[in-house]
Amino acid sequence: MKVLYFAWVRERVGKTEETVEPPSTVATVSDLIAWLSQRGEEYAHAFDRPSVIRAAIDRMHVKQDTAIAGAREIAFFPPMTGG
Amino acid sequence: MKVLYFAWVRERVGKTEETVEPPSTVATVSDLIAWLSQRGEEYAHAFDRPSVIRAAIDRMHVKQDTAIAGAREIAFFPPMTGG
Amino acid sequence: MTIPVTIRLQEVDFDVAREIAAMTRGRKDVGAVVSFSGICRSDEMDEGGAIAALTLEHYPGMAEAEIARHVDEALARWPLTGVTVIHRFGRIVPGENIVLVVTASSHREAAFQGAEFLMDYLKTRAPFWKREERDAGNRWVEAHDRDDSAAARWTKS
Amino acid sequence: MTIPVTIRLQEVDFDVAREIAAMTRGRKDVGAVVSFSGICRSDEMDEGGAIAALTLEHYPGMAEAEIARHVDEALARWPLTGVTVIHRFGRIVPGENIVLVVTASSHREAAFQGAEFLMDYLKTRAPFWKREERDAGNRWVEAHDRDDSAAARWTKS
Repeated sequence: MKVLYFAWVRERVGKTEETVEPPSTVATVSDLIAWLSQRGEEYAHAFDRPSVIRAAIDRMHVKQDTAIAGAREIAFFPPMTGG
Repeated sequence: MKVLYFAWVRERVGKTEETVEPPSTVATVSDLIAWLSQRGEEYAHAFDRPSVIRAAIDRMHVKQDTAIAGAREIAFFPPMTGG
Repeated sequence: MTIPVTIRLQEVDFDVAREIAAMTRGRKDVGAVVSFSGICRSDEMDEGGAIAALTLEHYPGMAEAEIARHVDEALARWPLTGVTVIHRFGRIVPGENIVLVVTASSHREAAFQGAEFLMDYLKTRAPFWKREERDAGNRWVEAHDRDDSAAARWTKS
Repeated sequence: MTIPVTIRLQEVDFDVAREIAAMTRGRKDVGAVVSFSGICRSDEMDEGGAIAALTLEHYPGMAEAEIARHVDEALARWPLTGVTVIHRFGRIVPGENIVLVVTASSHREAAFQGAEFLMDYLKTRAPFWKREERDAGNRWVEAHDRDDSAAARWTKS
């Protein structure tokens, strides 16, 4: 699946997007955050306060307990500050 | 004192303004409406439903129980429909 | 810094863009500008046909004073950085502007609340009266109860 | 009659007057047009100095879709005759426009409510992020709790 990063999550991870293949034990958005956090210091830094991270699956806002099965595109970003 | 009429009150009375000198027993706006109503058919018609008539003394909205002593300009008009 | 207030009663149309642009000129503290344009409609048919025009009568002198009193109240209630109220009088045909309220503030809540407050009061307290021209003749517009309740919600309880 | 909806994300500035004028073109049922312009302020100093510019990042594809979902909800909740939402991205200097919401309706309440609803949701749900440039460096703007509570008031209880 494709993973996208925005704002300071993007800056900390150091990339705008990537394709990842997490093991099947990674079932929810929250699992994916924990799994990504293990991939290196930059990820650990980006996700060091998981509770503030917002997520979208296929361009819809989701809560972190949402299942990721079937997702094509998952995005992580801080709380939005548009408008 | 000067009395002004607006909208359908003006049309019914048939004039935009006039100067009147009511007797001293005419103490309130409501008294003035009753006194004007006696002046002719056009006035009786204009003030035939006194409760819908709005009034202003010296360009400030007032209730009908307001005293008219000292007023320079009293206006009568229907409920406003601007905006 | 003084708060620019513009109140105008006029027969001619107004330029919404210019009034909105004036709110930010020379200021750094304006984050939100709300404009309300009231427009003459002609979609409601009654037994007299559709509206061909409106004629707005007003009470010169009192209209300006009454609007100014409500602008002062809006400035006291919300941290506004600018207020403009323009109300037309005379004959207005469908599609034309009738009234404009523009409010500016650092934050959007104040700008929205100030504009709504002023419109609710203009509807019920500003001495203007609309007469409709329809095919069957002319008729004074009747006041709406819903406008009175809209204005009443701003009264401190 | 279909309700015209315009949603645009763009780097360039927009023309408020043109968007307001579009609301009444060819229609007889528009009695109220409300516009909200969000503008880049520079009056708040912090330890890093004043804001020299904002840069707005967004999530292309999702931003349009998310705004469209909220416009649909606004159309379902209020009798609007037109809605326009324009949100800029990229670098914006103080005094420039950031966002525009224009709503039209036969009656003023719907136009005001629709515009406020859309702004509250744009602030908290539209995938945009502001980064401030100040003398001392760049910093991502933090979300405000008060924006979350403003959006929450529209949730049906």
